[in-house]
Amino acid sequence: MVGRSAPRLKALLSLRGATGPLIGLVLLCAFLAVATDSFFTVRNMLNVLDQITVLGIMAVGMTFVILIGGIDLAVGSVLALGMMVMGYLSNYMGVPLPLAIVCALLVAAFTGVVSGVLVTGFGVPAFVATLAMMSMARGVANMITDGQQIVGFPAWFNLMAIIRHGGFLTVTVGVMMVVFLLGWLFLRFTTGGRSLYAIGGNAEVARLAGINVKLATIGVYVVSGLLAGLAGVVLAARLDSVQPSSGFTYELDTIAAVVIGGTSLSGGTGGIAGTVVGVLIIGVLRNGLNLLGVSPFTQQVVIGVVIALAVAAEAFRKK
Amino acid sequence: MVGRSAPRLKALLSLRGATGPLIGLVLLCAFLAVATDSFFTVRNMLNVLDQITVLGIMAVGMTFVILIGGIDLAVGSVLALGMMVMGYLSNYMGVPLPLAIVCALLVAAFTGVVSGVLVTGFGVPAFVATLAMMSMARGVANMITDGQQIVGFPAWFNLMAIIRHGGFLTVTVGVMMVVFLLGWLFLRFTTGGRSLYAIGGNAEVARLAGINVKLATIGVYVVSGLLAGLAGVVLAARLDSVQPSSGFTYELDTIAAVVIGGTSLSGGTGGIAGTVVGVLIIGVLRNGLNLLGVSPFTQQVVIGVVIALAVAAEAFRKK
Amino acid sequence: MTSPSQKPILSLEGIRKSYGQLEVLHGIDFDVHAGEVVALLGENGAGKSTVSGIIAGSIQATTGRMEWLGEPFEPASPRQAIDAGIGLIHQELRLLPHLSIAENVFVGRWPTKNGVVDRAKMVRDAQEQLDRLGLKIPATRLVDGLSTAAQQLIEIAKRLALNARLLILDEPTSALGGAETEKLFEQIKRLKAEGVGIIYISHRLEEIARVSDRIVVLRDGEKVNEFDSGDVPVRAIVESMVGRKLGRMFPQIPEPKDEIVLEVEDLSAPTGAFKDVNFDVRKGEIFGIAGLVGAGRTELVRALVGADPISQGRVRLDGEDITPRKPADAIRRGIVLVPEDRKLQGLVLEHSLTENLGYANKRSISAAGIVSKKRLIEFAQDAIKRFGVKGYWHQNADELSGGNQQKLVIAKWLARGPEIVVLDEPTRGIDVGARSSIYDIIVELAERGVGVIVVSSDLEEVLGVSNRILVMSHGRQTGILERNEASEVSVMELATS
Amino acid sequence: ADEPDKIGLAVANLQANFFNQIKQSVEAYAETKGIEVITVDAKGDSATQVNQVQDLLTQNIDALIYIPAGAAAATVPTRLAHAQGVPVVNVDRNADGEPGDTFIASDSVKSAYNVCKHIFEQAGGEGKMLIVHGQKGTTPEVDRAKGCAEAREEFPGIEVVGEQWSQIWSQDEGFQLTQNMLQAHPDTVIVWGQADALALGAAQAVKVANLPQRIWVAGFDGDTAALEALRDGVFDVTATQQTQYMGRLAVDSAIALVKGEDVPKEQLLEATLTTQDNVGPFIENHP
Ligand SMILES: Nc1ncnc2c1ncn2[C@@H]1O[C@H](COP(=O)(O)OP(=O)(O)OP(=O)(O)O)[C@@H](O)[C@H]1O
Ligand SMILES: Nc1ncnc2c1ncn2[C@@H]1O[C@H](COP(=O)(O)OP(=O)(O)OP(=O)(O)O)[C@@H](O)[C@H]1O
Ligand SMILES: [Mg+2]
Ligand SMILES: [Mg+2]
Repeated sequence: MVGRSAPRLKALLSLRGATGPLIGLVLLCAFLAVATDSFFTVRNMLNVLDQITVLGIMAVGMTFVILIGGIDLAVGSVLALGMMVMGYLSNYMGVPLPLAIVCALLVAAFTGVVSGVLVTGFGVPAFVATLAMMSMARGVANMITDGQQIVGFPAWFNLMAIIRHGGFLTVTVGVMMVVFLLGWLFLRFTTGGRSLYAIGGNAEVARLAGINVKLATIGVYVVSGLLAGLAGVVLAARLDSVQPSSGFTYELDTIAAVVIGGTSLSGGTGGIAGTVVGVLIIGVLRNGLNLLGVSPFTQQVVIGVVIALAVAAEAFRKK
Repeated sequence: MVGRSAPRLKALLSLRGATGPLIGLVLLCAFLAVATDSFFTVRNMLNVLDQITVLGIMAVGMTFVILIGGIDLAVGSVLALGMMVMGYLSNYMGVPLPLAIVCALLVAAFTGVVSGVLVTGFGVPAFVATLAMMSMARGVANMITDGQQIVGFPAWFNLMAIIRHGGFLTVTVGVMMVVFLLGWLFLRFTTGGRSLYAIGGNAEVARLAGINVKLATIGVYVVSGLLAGLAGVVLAARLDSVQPSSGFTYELDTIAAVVIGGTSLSGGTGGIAGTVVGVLIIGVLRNGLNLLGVSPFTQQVVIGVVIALAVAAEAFRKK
Repeated sequence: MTSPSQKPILSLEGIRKSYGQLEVLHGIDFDVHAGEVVALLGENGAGKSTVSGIIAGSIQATTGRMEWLGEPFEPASPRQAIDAGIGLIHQELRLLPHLSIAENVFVGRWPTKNGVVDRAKMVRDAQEQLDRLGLKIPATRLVDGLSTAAQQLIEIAKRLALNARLLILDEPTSALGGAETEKLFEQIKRLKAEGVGIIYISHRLEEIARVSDRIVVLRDGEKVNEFDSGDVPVRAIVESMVGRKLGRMFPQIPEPKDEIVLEVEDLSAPTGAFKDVNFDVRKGEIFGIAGLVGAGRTELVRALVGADPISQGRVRLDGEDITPRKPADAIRRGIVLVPEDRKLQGLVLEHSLTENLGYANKRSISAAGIVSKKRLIEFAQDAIKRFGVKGYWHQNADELSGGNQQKLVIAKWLARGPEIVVLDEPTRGIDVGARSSIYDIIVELAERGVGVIVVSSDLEEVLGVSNRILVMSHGRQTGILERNEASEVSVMELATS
Repeated sequence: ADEPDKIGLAVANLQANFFNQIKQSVEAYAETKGIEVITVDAKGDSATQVNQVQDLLTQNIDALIYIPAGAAAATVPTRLAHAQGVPVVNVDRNADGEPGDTFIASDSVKSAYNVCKHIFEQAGGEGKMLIVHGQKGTTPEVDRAKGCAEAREEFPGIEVVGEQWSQIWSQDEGFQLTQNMLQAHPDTVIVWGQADALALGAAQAVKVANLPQRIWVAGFDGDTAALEALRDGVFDVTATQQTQYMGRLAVDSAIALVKGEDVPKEQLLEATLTTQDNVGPFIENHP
């Protein structure tokens, strides 16, 4: 097993832009393993995995968006919209929960269509289009129940986030890993994925090379919306409730994870492997600071310093 | 007066990229004037001016940052840091308030030095550098009083935000107008201002043309920090108190105002006139929706729609 | 002219430059005197731009000495060089699209009055420079949307306005037509008379005899020859550049087949950049398109491949209407364009050669949408070798010299095995050796029955390779000349009518 | 069982003075008892809070003091703690699905009723009223609105002419919302901000508006800075929640639960109606 996976691992690690952050992650883990008793335990590692599911799933969609040189500020709100649609359909309308989940994903994907069309068809900069969508999706999410939370889902729903199959893998973590894997395969091994790099590198060159830039752009926002919706469902399972205020300012966390992972905001470079590193850095950092018992305000300062260091290290390494 | 200011007004209005939003602003005002009794009164106009002071001051610094192709996510936190430094020095350390204000501004400017050096010296992308600074500044602001607010400033301080000199101009609004004017003059008429356009257009071209890009970049973040600190002082005067939670998510509002005003996030185009329009759109929109008694959730949807429309209109006009 | 006893204004001694392990300049020495034009020649990648960059402060030499006006000189930034009186016209266009022409001309050195930018003076002075170069565009216009040639002229105006004592022109004429080139030479003459020293870099060797007083030839980062007169036979220059004897520049042009592959009927652009264009291209024909700068040739060929909209007219391939709406339509039918601006339209500069080659050749590197890394790399290595690109598959495109970037773009499109190839200024910035190899490629394509359309501002080139030549003027087609009736005079007549 | 030596404290949002005071009280009081407190701040996000509670449990805390974040109390943190046999003291909010072993809170409905009743009486039992609500749909917003509505039933002369909701309970919002509502209704005589920050903002807006009539401003919570403002006459009345006592009670309850002693399911405290007359002692010593 180890032998076979080594080249793939190497390919993962060699991904441009993520080496510095990866070193940062390793150092961080090493430090925490020494400084705390509880960090380097199976149980805590599994906790960390649990804790990054929502961020991880959204970060994959965000990676696509940022790769083509765009940005998606709406993910936090779309997450809330998705979970509210799911909760409303299942608990107020009596729709079976699986079907309600599908509808929630469709609604979330639809927000991506709107953002994408605003960007490609109306020439609205991605920042503004998704900022507008952020406000709209949050408003609609709130209107569904007039700001109230919804509780009372079937027991199996919450259990998806709790039961660790085979002793370690909850369904929600499994979903995240599948999303990581699919995203990685897509970017590395399909022409569609390569097209995103071309678009991000130079949209005009991509267009002249016969790539349908508009369609790809809309597609990318749809995927980002869809994954935000999926993250909403996962979060609902974790919390066993849905509330329209969920996901507030998650867009910044998500973008930060992607950028820390070496995907450039100007588009064209980066990838999922880096994003996984970025997500882990944020997850481990938060977890570790809690385990160290660092006071909340000091945590903010430390998080800022570590983020700056991780990215500066990569920039230095390149020189 | 009217005759003399006409050409300047024209120059302002003809500013590239802001025409669409300006039309949007006029339509918005026209609609509100018809739909409510109270919107189009001198007094409400003065209220709107009061309400946009903080956003307006920060938006000028943000315009500079975005013009060179950067971004500053730290402004909201730096605002809080600035006001806490001021409050702490004046009410805990007995420093006279004017001196405390100067110190607050220096600290705020210093955060800009840090962000700027991270960007230019360490090659950290602006998004990450200022995100890190956002977290650090918020943490430090909180640590100063362990999260508590500070009240009890001299009476004149609050009066700066209240007394309307000449029947209409509070000191705080005056400060904002001076900042607008200086920012506008700087960008349009000085070599320093023109350099920012060159850097945003293409940093390498600017460098080859002999512009000190690094210094200018640091300078821009310093100004943005400084103005965020000034906005903090103004907010403290308005609220007659300071608290470390102030300015939360203001960075998004500020960036939105600048971008709605036609300054491109990729740098190189835009200006203060557009930013003023953007700030007014946001200010009038919020004021108007409250006057109309629109429920908060519907407000979110409406704000999103209006932002998208204002910017899409500009994009369409260009075609 | 120059007297040898006079001290040089600039002298280089043992200039070396390395990028990591790789040394690209191995000790360059030469002098430039006041009022003298030194031609700096060499193949693509020989190191000409690197030397210029070092003199102009945008690149720092690893070792070596420079003297400027008798003083040791080691500019750490472009500013220092500019302040010292050295101006560089870059090989690549570097203008700020969102600013006015005037502002581009004076960027970094805005004229001021009372500490305030003097816009009126700026526009006046810029307009004066434009007039000198014969560019009839108001200086207040934005650069965005101007043609490559116009942009190159602005780039030149930018440096002429410097009032420098030494001017480096790195391929100033690569996008210019004959008339514009003449205007430039007039300016060079004027500057020489004013005692300005000039370093002139070009791959158009026929220009060299006309402007230069001295020739310095580089090969692979070394100075291999220096001629003390500009009047050296082109053949001699070329041979010292490439280090071997060279055959004819233009190969034998094959006769096209009778079968018509491409028909263009009444084609017009919504912008009016071209109107009612009619022509057809036969199998194996090399079809030239000539005209003055701004004649609308680029717009025409871009429309032909679906890159720009068409308002009216039809394009037929093998008799079938295929009027393209988007680039993919044309590419699918085997019509490809090598665009005129390699940086903005041809390459993703921050990506590797391999990636760049892959973007236009999905079919060759993937099956059912799945990319095979191995096939991708093999494909790229093969294309790099076949088209003589000097570079490695894993290098980024922006590490290549300008000429090699151009070859990479050509390689990217030809590797598909297209049916119709459109080349817009295919040899812009390409050295003589490489140029003749591109002509060989063109001829080889024609021999295989591919229809080739060549747009060029280089008259000699269009005349040299084309079976027939379409001439355009102000967006209209003014005539189609057969090979035997085409000459510089007949083409220019139509181009200016 | 033994005395606990490590307690986890999961705070909803330290930016809110109310929570911050409880946190400080818990930490200070626990220290006197020789108990270590590990504090985490969810910054208002319930998902973050679930993560943090997981991390607290990893550190083998003996008891959890849980101040739920988000619009309403989430069940999961309590469930997680119970799964590990850790007793939970819910403060301020409680989840129906998985209640804490004890629940400590102010009686919001009753206290809001008292505040409104007082201000209605002050205003002479009639006039126009503005309400600046907290974040719409959250438990405190709903309860406080409910309490005031009960008081309004007794005062038919009071007419609510404007209602707006804040997003993050901030002073700035209180200012802006009130300013705009006063613009639409300049003959208002009562403004109620559902939290002191909102009330302070509202008072500032009233000051700026410079209207001829006396406008009464009420708040809620009894934040430390707000009490000083109350003393200085910036606004008129608030309900002081017994944050210090809540903190101490929470620690004591946690100790008792760990020891296996009986603790009541609910420990509701009255928030004290506070005006300029009785504010003095509260500033010296917050209850
Ligand atoms: N940043 C870089 N990293 C590595 N190699 C470089 C870099 N820049 C240039 N080179 C190499 O240096 C050599 C000289 O390049 P230069 O651009 O000076 O050539 P040139 O003579 O101007 O060619 P051309 O005629 O094509 O413009 C080339 O082999 C090029 O690949
Ligand atoms: N020197 C110039 N003076 C005025 N307009 C110009 C000039 N150069 C380009 N233009 C503008 O560009 C348009 C057409 O440019 P286009 O690039 O299609 O021409 P072209 O024939 O391909 O020439 P080239 O590619 O050599 O610039 C013209 O209609 C004109 O508006
Ligand atoms: Mg070169
Ligand atoms: Mg052309």
